[in-house]
Formats: sequence, structure tokens, C-alpha cells
Amino acid sequence: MTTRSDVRPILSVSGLSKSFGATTALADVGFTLAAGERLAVLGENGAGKSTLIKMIAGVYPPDRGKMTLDGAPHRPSSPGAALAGGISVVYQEPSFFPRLSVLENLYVGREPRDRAGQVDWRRMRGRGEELFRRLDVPVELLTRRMDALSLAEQQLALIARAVDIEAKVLILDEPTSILTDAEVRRLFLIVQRLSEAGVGVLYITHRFEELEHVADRFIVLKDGRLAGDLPASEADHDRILEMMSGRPVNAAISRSAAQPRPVVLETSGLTVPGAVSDVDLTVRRGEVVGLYGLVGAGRTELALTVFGVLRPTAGTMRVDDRPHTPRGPRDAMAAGIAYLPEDRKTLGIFPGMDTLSNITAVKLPELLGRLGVIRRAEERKLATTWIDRLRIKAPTPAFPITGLSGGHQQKALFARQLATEPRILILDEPTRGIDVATKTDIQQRLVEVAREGTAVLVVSSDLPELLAVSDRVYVMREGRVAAELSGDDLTEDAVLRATMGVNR
Amino acid sequence: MTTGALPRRPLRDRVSDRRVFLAVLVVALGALMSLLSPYFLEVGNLLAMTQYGAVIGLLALGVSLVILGGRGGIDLSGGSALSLSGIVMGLLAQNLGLSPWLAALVTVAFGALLGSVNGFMIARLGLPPLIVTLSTLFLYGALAQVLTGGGQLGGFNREGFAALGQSAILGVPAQVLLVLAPAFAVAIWAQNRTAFGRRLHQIGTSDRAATLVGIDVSKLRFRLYCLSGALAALGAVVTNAWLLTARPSAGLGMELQAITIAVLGGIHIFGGRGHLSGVLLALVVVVVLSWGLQLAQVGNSVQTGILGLVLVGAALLNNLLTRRAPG
Amino acid sequence: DMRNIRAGLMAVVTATALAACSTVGGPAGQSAAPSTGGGEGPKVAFVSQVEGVPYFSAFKEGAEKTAQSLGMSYTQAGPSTADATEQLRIFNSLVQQGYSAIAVSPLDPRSMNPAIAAARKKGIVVVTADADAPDSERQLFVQQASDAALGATVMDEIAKAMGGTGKYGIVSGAADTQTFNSWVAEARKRQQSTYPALELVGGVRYTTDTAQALKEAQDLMTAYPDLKAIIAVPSTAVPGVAQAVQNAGKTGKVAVSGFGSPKTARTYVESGVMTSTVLWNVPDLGVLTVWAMKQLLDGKQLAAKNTVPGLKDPVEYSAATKTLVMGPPMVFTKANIAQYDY
Amino acid sequence: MTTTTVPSAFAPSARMLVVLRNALLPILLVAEVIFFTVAAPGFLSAANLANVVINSADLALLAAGVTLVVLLAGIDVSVGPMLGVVAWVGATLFVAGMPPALVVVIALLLGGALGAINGALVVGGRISPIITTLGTAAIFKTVLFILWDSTDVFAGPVVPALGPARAGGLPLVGLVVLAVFGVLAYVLRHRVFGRRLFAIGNDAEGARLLGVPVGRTAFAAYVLVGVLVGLAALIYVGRVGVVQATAGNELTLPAIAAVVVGGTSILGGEGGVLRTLGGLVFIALLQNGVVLMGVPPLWNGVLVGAAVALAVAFDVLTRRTLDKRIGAKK
Ligand SMILES: Nc1ncnc2c1ncn2[C@@H]1O[C@H](COP(=O)(O)OP(=O)(O)OP(=O)(O)O)[C@@H](O)[C@H]1O
Ligand SMILES: Nc1ncnc2c1ncn2[C@@H]1O[C@H](COP(=O)(O)OP(=O)(O)OP(=O)(O)O)[C@@H](O)[C@H]1O
Ligand SMILES: [Mg+2]
Ligand SMILES: [Mg+2]
Repeated sequence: MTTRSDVRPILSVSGLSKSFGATTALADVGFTLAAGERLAVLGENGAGKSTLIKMIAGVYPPDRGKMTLDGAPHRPSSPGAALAGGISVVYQEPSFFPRLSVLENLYVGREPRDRAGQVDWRRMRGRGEELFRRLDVPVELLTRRMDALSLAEQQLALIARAVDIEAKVLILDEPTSILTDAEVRRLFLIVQRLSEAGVGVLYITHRFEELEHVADRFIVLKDGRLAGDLPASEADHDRILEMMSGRPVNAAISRSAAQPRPVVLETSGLTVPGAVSDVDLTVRRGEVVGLYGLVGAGRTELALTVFGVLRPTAGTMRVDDRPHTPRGPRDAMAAGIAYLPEDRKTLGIFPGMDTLSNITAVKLPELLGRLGVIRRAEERKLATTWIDRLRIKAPTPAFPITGLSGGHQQKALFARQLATEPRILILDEPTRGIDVATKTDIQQRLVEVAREGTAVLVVSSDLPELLAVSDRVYVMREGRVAAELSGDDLTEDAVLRATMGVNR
Repeated sequence: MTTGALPRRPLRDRVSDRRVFLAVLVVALGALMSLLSPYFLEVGNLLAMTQYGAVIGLLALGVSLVILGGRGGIDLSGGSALSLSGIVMGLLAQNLGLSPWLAALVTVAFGALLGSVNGFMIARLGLPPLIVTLSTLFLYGALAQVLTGGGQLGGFNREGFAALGQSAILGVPAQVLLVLAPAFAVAIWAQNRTAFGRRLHQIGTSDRAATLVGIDVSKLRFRLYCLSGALAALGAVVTNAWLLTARPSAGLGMELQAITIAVLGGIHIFGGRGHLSGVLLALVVVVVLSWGLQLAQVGNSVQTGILGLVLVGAALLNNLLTRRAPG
Repeated sequence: DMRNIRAGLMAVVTATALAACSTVGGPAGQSAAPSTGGGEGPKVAFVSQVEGVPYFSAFKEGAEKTAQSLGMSYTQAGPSTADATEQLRIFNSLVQQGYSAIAVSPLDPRSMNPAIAAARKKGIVVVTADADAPDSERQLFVQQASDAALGATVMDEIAKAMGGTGKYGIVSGAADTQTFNSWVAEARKRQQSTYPALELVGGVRYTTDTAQALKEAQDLMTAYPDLKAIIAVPSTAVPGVAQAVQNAGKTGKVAVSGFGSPKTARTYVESGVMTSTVLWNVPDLGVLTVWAMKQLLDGKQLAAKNTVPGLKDPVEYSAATKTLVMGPPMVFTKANIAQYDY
Repeated sequence: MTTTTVPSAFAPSARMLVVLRNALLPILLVAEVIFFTVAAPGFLSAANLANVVINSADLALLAAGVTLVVLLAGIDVSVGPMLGVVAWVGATLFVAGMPPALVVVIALLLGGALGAINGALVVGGRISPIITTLGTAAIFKTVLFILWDSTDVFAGPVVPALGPARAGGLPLVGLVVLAVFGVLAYVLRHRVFGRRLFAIGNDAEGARLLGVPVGRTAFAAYVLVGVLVGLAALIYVGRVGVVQATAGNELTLPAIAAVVVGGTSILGGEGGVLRTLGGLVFIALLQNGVVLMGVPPLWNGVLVGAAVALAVAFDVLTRRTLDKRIGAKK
């Protein structure tokens, strides 16, 4: 990757600090971003990355520190002011307008207007279509309601909105966490084009393999402090990892081969209109089965069908060789199935509640005494065990879950499912937003859980992750199983070919 | 990395708790009222005053549960359900000559039935709560009128039934000691200690997440509406024992008072947040305020406005003290 | 930051408003001030059906004057809407404050009974006035005019305007207000016995406020284009019904009468929309009520015919029903309505 | 970035279904009119329909105002009592001989000012709209009681267009109401202010992140509600002719009912004033038709309550089924 010759600083930050009550989220951080430069911000979960960009974007005022944008002091009084100053952001926890169309979502706050000051719907539509064509997103989506889209489609729309804003600085907070390879590559192209046009890009990611494509330079945050600032040419993964965690990290997971064991979950001819067609799939005891595909391939729907949320119109499912016809998640849970949803904001967390009860939510029936009274000591013990085990950064178990960083929220949800010791564990984008070190932990744990006798089905758009943990991978395309790969056939190349429908 | 050492709840959270605020308000109002009227602080008076909170308290409890259950939950039909249940009890006791005690039991079941109509339309069919309960507000209120042809029913002053609304035990009105207090005690206990309470908050904060952790969301929500209906009917039973008359307009306008008490008590209108103990305190605030003003001979219509000022002022002060988003 | 400053400002505004409001509350409590000051004789009170309406204000006018002349202090209070529990609360608060005699116009005939019994047990004189609670332990009912006379009078007025035949409608108040129901029942009884050629159409329409009465009256006229008269029962319905007739341009074609106070009906009686309004001398009812309380406080027996200071005609007393009847209803027409200020 | 495309064979019929979905409320209205035309003599006469228009005109304006704040995910339950206060002031000034034009201006300003109180409490005081307006509703009731002071105020229409007057059989207030709804519908669709209401109602925090001036917009919406209430108050005076102590109180619930029956989501960010107009017409015709049908008076509420519940059930359930067919999730 070439460093740009144009070194005019577009954004510079110095001495930036921010605390939330007793938590210091960011302390004395400084760096410069040159015009056209692509800067990756790295750090463990809770290191302060999102806090940093929220201050740049005017969401929180900094407690201390200075920022300049394009040479002038940058002290945004509101997100709107930052936006007007030329800062465009895709936030980690996506915020959008569920009951508006995708088109309206794209232009909220910057609707094209005609001379009479009226909202110019025709021009808006034209610009939206052009934008989506440019980004290779289906134009039909523009008229759909935002909440009718899959999570990944929503994410694409939000990215489209951010890149369409004519900005000096584009900030992307973990934009790829649920995108698959093809979409991610498309995104890199856009980023590159923008940086060539002189836009400074701040990019947050936990996917190391992306770094060489998106970054000219890295900064690393650790516990809210700047732990490193180096050009891409000098970075190697181990060094960055060490800066992030302050200790050497083993990024590889170890696993033994799966033993042939009985089939626990089996679907045959499973069909859900508009999403899943004629899917045959098996998962054995002790085995990790991966599920890969493009956005909209139907993986999430397949998982939801097994978990009893969606009703199939054809085909059968069997669990332990008995017919599995769940009328809802409760039936699925009774059959020993656990499911970690991909959309933690709307399907995962209970936002008003504390970390403790978020973790014990599924386990609750086993924590009850007479009259449905919760045995509180036991519940607390369970929660703290998992908080320690997954190193969830919560000041107390009673801390509200929404006060945790995105990655730690995800860990809490992971704990919720692991705590139930299920027979079948279905994980939809399980390491979404989780930092590298912890990710390895979780992947390791996932393999262990399988080896201890659970049947694990992992939906992930993170192909390296999927290849690292899976014994077998199904590739889905347009609702169908396009390939089943295992053993020596299970290579990155083979998966991608199947995904695209390219003949080998 | 976690746990143990830190206090369970940050101090600021405690101060910002609506309940602390309401408790202070009760004391302040009590002091103010005793200045306004020399009769206010008489012990007999203090206890007797609680009787006015019994009926509206039951309704506020019901609507609080429904609001806590989330998804825009609200029960506007509480007042009308009270009227209709009261009339049904009157028909049973007066026209059919049933024992008032038995009639009371049947009435509470009937109230649950009225609630189940709301519950069915809201939880099973997924219709918007506001519109469903608005319809039943009209429907139940009108049915009460139809059943009596506009008149009133009696027949409650038998078999010692009137004691439920007329007598006092150790100075505490029976309807408070035997109905309101136990209802709130059970509800507060259930909210804080039982799976029911936990699940109530879970469906209230995220419907869809609750489904995925295995809660039968529509069943639970259905039950909340039944409960609200049953509590309204209990309110009707108390009213009948107290006034010895069932009027078809007995509950008129009570739904808004009940909602006022619920939100004053800190029940968050979008569900999942708030404490029933706060609702109890809000009830005390409202009762103290209106009884005190009554003793100070402040006209009834002016009391309404002062209550409104207290509602807004309390919310404002609470926000000011805690600097937190919408109360 | 700005928002806190703004919030602070709001708090100040609210606090000021609260303070302002408590001074506004002052006048309402003024009548109480001398009474709680005490010492100048027994305290008596009247609990109306609803606070502030001109009708009860007129009552207060007569009552207050009489109380003063008899050396007593007088208080009047009532619920803001016709709500039986509110009324009970007000009654009990007066009991609590040590009043010697309380008169009440109960919203319904039963719900007051236990409270009346309790007050009697405390040695307080309790009478009903304007409306009755016949099964209660009240010592006396001060009646303005008999329901029968009121119903018959309004029916006579309407029948006269209709020329003895045709369709008429009734717009009443809340369906469960006993007083209105009795008047309506008596009016219909009179019609059936005396004016068989008249026909009630559309049933009795129940309403809660003026705007609703207006709508009901309008719909009645649409449904029955040959409607010839409407009886408007409560004082909220009177202007609504009259306005509907006026809006429809049917002044003179649809006759209106009812039980509105002269002040409420005056505009319409004078413009000819209303033929008349039927009521009684309301201040006199206040006079009589306070006088009656005084008699009971003094332990005096009532005679079959009593002369009351301030009233022109003697007042009849029925010992059997413990009822004191003021006299026949009054009919207010264009000729005399301007003389009455209530 | 290929995503699964909607099968193209599906598209035309999906469009039909979308059209059908949006036509549900009009279909219900037509059904209602046909039913009452047959069942209620006199229903379909010009005079009766004009009466319905005149008698619902003030309510329509309140409902329009409530729609604006419901779109914001707010609510205003103080519109009825607010109307009472403005009506009293307007009628009193008019009777005192103030020029009509001035009375109109003052009424609109006063309404706007009362609305501004709500707006300031919601935006500046960060109190939830329901608490704010429950509180101010109580305060407005008391204020009217004190102003009224046991004296009814009798007044005629301040200007003819705000009274029961008709031109060639057409009620003038109907035209005023239509004009207001037309302007509001235009604003909601074509002005930035309108688009902001929708965005805020969907996600206020998200809107703030995109530079939408959330506080200012919300405040303006509450003020606008007040102005509409001010106009409605003049219409109230014009048609009822008298202001009493509880004037307007009974209008709050029907106004909210019109909004929700029309199908504006109480969660905010979805719906519009034309839907509200549909809901209002549905309820107004229902109440009128039921009386003309000769239903015994006490049964009115039963029929109205049941009909509203059934209509909404029909609307919501059919729409949901159609949405499934169209392929939109949730
Ligand atoms: N609103 C808040 N209230 C309290 N604490 C907060 C809040 N936002 C962030 N924090 C805390 O600040 C710290 C930094 O959080 P931040 O979200 O910036 O981390 P991050 O680096 O983005 O992590 P992740 O990779 O998990 O997204 C965390 O300890 C978090 O708990
Ligand atoms: N045939 C189809 N017609 C219309 N929309 C479709 C169709 N198939 C999929 N979709 C849309 O694509 C979405 C994606 O489905 P799903 O979430 O199961 O895919 P996924 O492979 O898990 O991808 P993601 O990464 O988006 O979760 C669906 O919610 C739906 O909106
Ligand atoms: Mg983050
Ligand atoms: Mg998915």
C-alpha cells in the first residue's frame, strides 16, 4: 500500500479525554489524519474506539483535548454541526429509521430541494438509484421499508448513505462485521476511491485480514490510551496484537479432528418461501458446521426456522431422529437448541436492563424456587462466573447492558447461550464486533463446546473464522445449498467459488 | 476485571430514583398540608384519608402492569371496566339476589374476562393497544348504561359486605388494609423477586429478544390485560361496598387519573421501566394532595390544576436533579 | 449547558405558576377563612352536585345571606364533575372539620347513605336539599318543587308551543343522574295522561356537555324532519339544544323548553329560540335550606306550614316524608327572564 | 454486492397489493356510507352531511394537530382543555366588541403560546409528552374554570367562515378544514419540516446524529398544534355559541381516536393527516348514522365502540396479510 504524497493534515486530535462516571473511556489521545489517508483504529473491546469517533462526530463533548478540522478548530456542538463541518459516520450500533423507506433513510437531513424549497422527490429518487447502481446494491431495495431489510442490507444502506455525503472525513465503525467477502471487497474499493479524491478515512475493525486493504496507517488504543501509531509498512499482526493487549497473543486456535458421531440435527427439503428452498443439512454431535453465503442467501432464515421462529412450508426437520416441529422458540429450546441472533440491538439485548439479567435470561427457569421466586444469590453467582470467564468489562453485574461497549454486549449474549449447555448451539455471526484476542478465545471455546458433545452450527460472514472453526461448511446461494465442503475440499477458494456460483 | 468490590448501585442512581423523589415529595406535601389545615395531621384523619386511594390505586396498578409490558401497552378501558363490573355485580346481588360476597367473586372473574377481550385483540391479533382499549372504553361504558337503562343498582348492604367499604381495622379503612395493601404488596414482591417480574421487564424492553429467550410473549401480555381487568373489577367491588350503589358511570374519567398516577410513579410510557412501589408512592402523593387541599377548602376544580402542576413540576425537578433523558 | 439552563428556567416558571395558583386558590378558600376562625356561631355547609355552575352559585347567594343574618358561617363546595366519590370525599372532609350542620344535594340516592349515618352518629345535623337520599338517615329533605310539578310544567310549556300535536324529543344529561331521570319520567307521565296526541321520538338522548347536546339535537331534527319541540333537561344541554335549532334555522318551527337557569337561557328566550325555561327561585332554595338547618340545630319542630324570613310564601312540611317543599315551579319567559341574575 | 432480488414475476401483482393496502380505509368509508344510506333515512341528504361537517370541524383540526405530534412519537392530550381556554378568551373578546380580525389573530397566538408551553416542557424540560400534556390538560381545565367564574359566555361566529354558515349548501368551515388539511399534507410530504417530523418519530437520536434539529422541530410541532387548537376554538365558539366551564374537555379522546383509527402509528414516524381525516370521517359518520338509524340512545356507545374495534381489526389484519404477500418482513 502506498502512502499518499499529499500530507496536508485534514483532522488532528490532541490530548483527547473522556470519562463516563468512574470509567475512563479515553485518556490523552492524539493523532493526525492526512487528506486522502486511510487510518485504521485498532484496540480491544472497550478500548475506547467508538468513544473516540463519537467525540470527533460531535455526539459527546470531550472532557479535555483539542481537535482541528482542515486547519480550523473543531468543536462540534452537535452531530449536526460535525456533519455540516464535513464528518460523515457509520456508527457501530446502526441507527436508522425503521418505518421509512430506504430512499428516505438515505436522505434524512439532506433532502434534495427545488428552487421553491420543496423536497424534490424525483431528484431524490434519481440520486438514490444512481448511488445504489454505483455501489452495486439492488435498486428495488430503495422502495422497501427499512425494517423489512435484513441486517446486512441495512448495513449496506447505511454505508451508502455515509459515502454519499460529501465529506472531508469518513468514519466507519466496524462496517464489515456482518458483511461477507464480496460486499467487503466492494466497500474497500469505495474507500479507496474516496481516499484518492482526498477524503480522510477512519476505519475501525477487528478483522485483521482486512487491514492491508484499508489502511495506510494504524493507531492502536489500549484502555483508552494511545498504545501505538505506525505506518502499514511497519505493522505485523503479532506486534499490533501485543500493543492491543499488552501481552503476546496466540491468534491460532487448536483443535482435534471431529469424531464421527450420530446426527443430532437434520433437515430435509426445508423450504421457507422467499428465503430458504429445499435445504438438506445435517449437524452431528461434537461437530462444528459452518454456514456461508452472501447477504440474503437465507442463512439467518434457515437458523430461525430451526429455532422455531419461522414456519417452513415444506420439508422436515429432525432432532435426535425425532421429528422437530417447533411452534415457537420455546419448543426449540425444549428440544435443547440455543440460538444467538445476529442482530444484537433488536433481537439480543434487553436494553433497559442490567448485565446480570441479560446473561441469565435463558437460564432463568432453572434459577427459580417456589412460587417462581428467583434464587438471587445463585443467579448472581452464575452471572459473575460468566462475566469473569468471558472477561466481560462491566463495573458490576448490575451495570446497564447498554453502558457496555459493543463487543462486551456481544460477549454477554454469548454467555447467555453458553450458560444453558445446549445440545444444539446455533450461532449467527457470533464474534460480531469482538476483538481479535477475545475472538480467538471464543472460537476456541466454541470448538471445545462441540468436542464436549454439542452440535454447533455457525453462521458467519467472516470466512477465515469459519474455516478456522468448522469441520464442515455449507455454502448457501439464493436460499439453496450450493455446496457442502469438508476435509481437503474445504478451502477459501472453493467456498468463494460456490458462493458466486462459479463452476470449478 | 469485574464485580464484587463496587457498590451494587451507584449512588447517583439511587438519588435519581423516582421513588426517592416521591418520598421526599410526600413528606413535603404532608408538612405543607398540615400548615394549611389544622385537621390534616389528626391520626384518625391520616388513616381515614387512605380510603380515597383504594379504588384508583387498583386501577393504577393494573394500568402500570400493562404499560410495563411494553409495545405501546396501555389500558384506557379501566374506568369503563370498573363501571361495567360494578353493574354486573349489582345485577347479581340485587336482581338475582346472590350473596354479595359470591357476587364479588364472580365480578372479579368477569373483570378478567373484560380484560381478556383487550388481551385477545392486542396480544393475539396484534392490534394497537391504544385503539383497542379506546374502543372498549366506549363499549364497556355504554354496556353499563344499557344494562341499567341509566339507573343505579343496590343490594350490597347484606351479610356484612358493607364492612369491606365502611369499617376500619385499627383505624385503617378495610378496603385499604384488606384489598389495596395486599394487592400492591404482592405486585411489588412479584415484580422484584419472581420470574413473572423479570419477564414483565423483558417483554417490556424488547419484545423480540424476549421471544428468543423462550418467553411466550403474547400469553404473558394477554395475562397482563386480564389482570388489569380483574383489578378494575376489584375496584368495582370496593366501590360497591363503599358507596353501596352501582352506577354505570362510576369509573368515568378514572382511566386518565390512573395513568397519571402510573407515570407520576415513574412507569416509563414505552414499557419495561419503572417500579410499582413508585406507583404506590405516587398514589400517596395524589391522595395527600387532594385530601389536604380539600381540607384547606381549595375548590375541586382548582385541585385538578394543582395536581397537574405537581405532575409536571415533579417530572421537571426529577429531570433537573438527575440530568437524565425523558422521565 | 444550554439544556440545563433551559430546564432551570422551566422549573422557575413552574414554581412561580404554582405560587400564583395557590393565591388563585385563595378566593375559593376565603369563604372558609371566617368559618375556621370560628367563635361567631355554628358552621354550616352545603355540598352541591357540581362546583361553580350558575345554578349553585345562585343557591349560595341566598344561603350565605341567610346564614349571616342567623349568625352562622356558611361554606359551599362541590365536585368539579358529577362524580359521586368526589362528592363523598367533600362531604367527609366537612365532617372532619367539625361543621355542625351539613346539607347535601346527592348525585345519587344511595351512595351518600353510610356517610350520612356516620355524620349523624357524630351529632352533626344532616339534611338533603335540591336532591334527596330517601333511604338515608338525613333529618330533612328541602325540596324546591316536586318532581311531578316540574315535569308537568315543562310538558305543559312544550305542548302549548306545539299546539297539542306532533313529535317532540328529549335531550337529557348523564344517564345516571337521578334528578334528571325523575323530571323526565314525570314529564312523560304528564304527556301520556294529558297530551296523547304528542309523540316522543328518538328516546331520551343522554349527553355530557353542550357540544354533545348540540349534536344530538341536530341529529334529532335530521332524523325527524317534522319534529316540533325539544325538551332540554340539564343546564349544559339548554344552550346546546337552543343553538342547534338556531343553527338549523328552525327558530319558531322547533320549540325549545327546559330546566335552564334564567341566565343560561336568557339569550335564547329573548331571541325566540326558546319559548320558556322552567325552574324555581334558586336563591330562595338556599335561604330555605339554611333556615331549615338552623331550626334543626336549635331543636325546633317544623309546623305543617312555616313562614320563613326572606320568603314570600309559607312553606309546607310533610312529616311523613320529612320533606319541606318550597312551592310550585316558576316559568321564565321573555316577559320576566331579565329580572333574574342566576 | 449482490443481494437477492425480488423475483420479477412477483412485482406487478405486488404493486396491485400495495395499492389495495393503501385503499383499505377508503373502502371502509365507502362501505360505511352505503350501509347508512340504506339503513338510515336522511343520512345521505346534503343538509345532514353539512351538519356532520360543521359539527366535526373543530374536532378535525384538533385531530390534525394531534397527528403532527403523534408522527413525532409524541402525544398531546391537552388539546381539548386548551381549546376551552382559547374559546373562552376568543368569545369574551369578541363579545366585548373587539374587531373580528383581531380576535382571530389573538386566538391563534394564544393557542400557539399554550402549545409553546407544552413544547418547552417536552423539549427544554425533557419531560415525556404524555406526562407534560396530562399535566397541562389539568392546568388548562382549572384555568378555564377560573376564567369562566360561573358565567357562561354567549357569542356568535367571530367571522362567518368559522360558524355554521353555508354557501350554496356547502358549509364554509368545511372548506377551512379542507384547506388546513391540504396545507398540512403538503407540508408533511414536500417541506423539510414535514420530513423531519417523520425522521424524528422513527428515531429521534438517529435523526440528531444526522443533523436534524430535533428540539427545534419538536417545539415547532407543539406550537403548531396550539395554533390549530386556536383556530378550532373559534369554530367551536361559532357553532356551539356558548363557552361553559368544561368546554372542549370531551374532544380530546375523539381527536386521538381519529388519529389512531386513521392508522397513524402511535409509535411515531408513520401515517399522515389525510389518514386522520379518513379516520375522523369514519367516526363522525358512524356516530351520526347510528342516531339517524334510530338506535336507542344508550346503545350508541356500544355500536360505536364495536364498530371502531372491528374497523381497526379489519384494517390492521388485512394490511398485515397483504404485507406478507408483498414480501415485506415484520
Ligand atoms: N454511554 C456510556 N456510559 C457508560 N460507559 C460507557 C458508555 N459508552 C462507553 N462506555 C465505556 O467506555 C469504554 C469504551 O467504550 P467504547 O465503546 O469506546 O469501546 P470500543 O473500543 O468501541 O469497544 P468495541 O470494540 O467493543 O466496540 C468501555 O469501558 C465502555 O463500557
Ligand atoms: N426471494 C427473496 N425475495 C425477496 N427478498 C428476499 C428474498 N430472499 C431474501 N430476501 C431478503 O434478504 C434477506 C436476507 O435473508 P437472510 O438474512 O436469511 O440471509 P443471510 O444469508 O443470513 O444474510 P445476512 O447476512 O443478511 O443475514 C431477507 O430478510 C429478505 O429481506
Ligand atoms: Mg465500539
Ligand atoms: Mg444473516
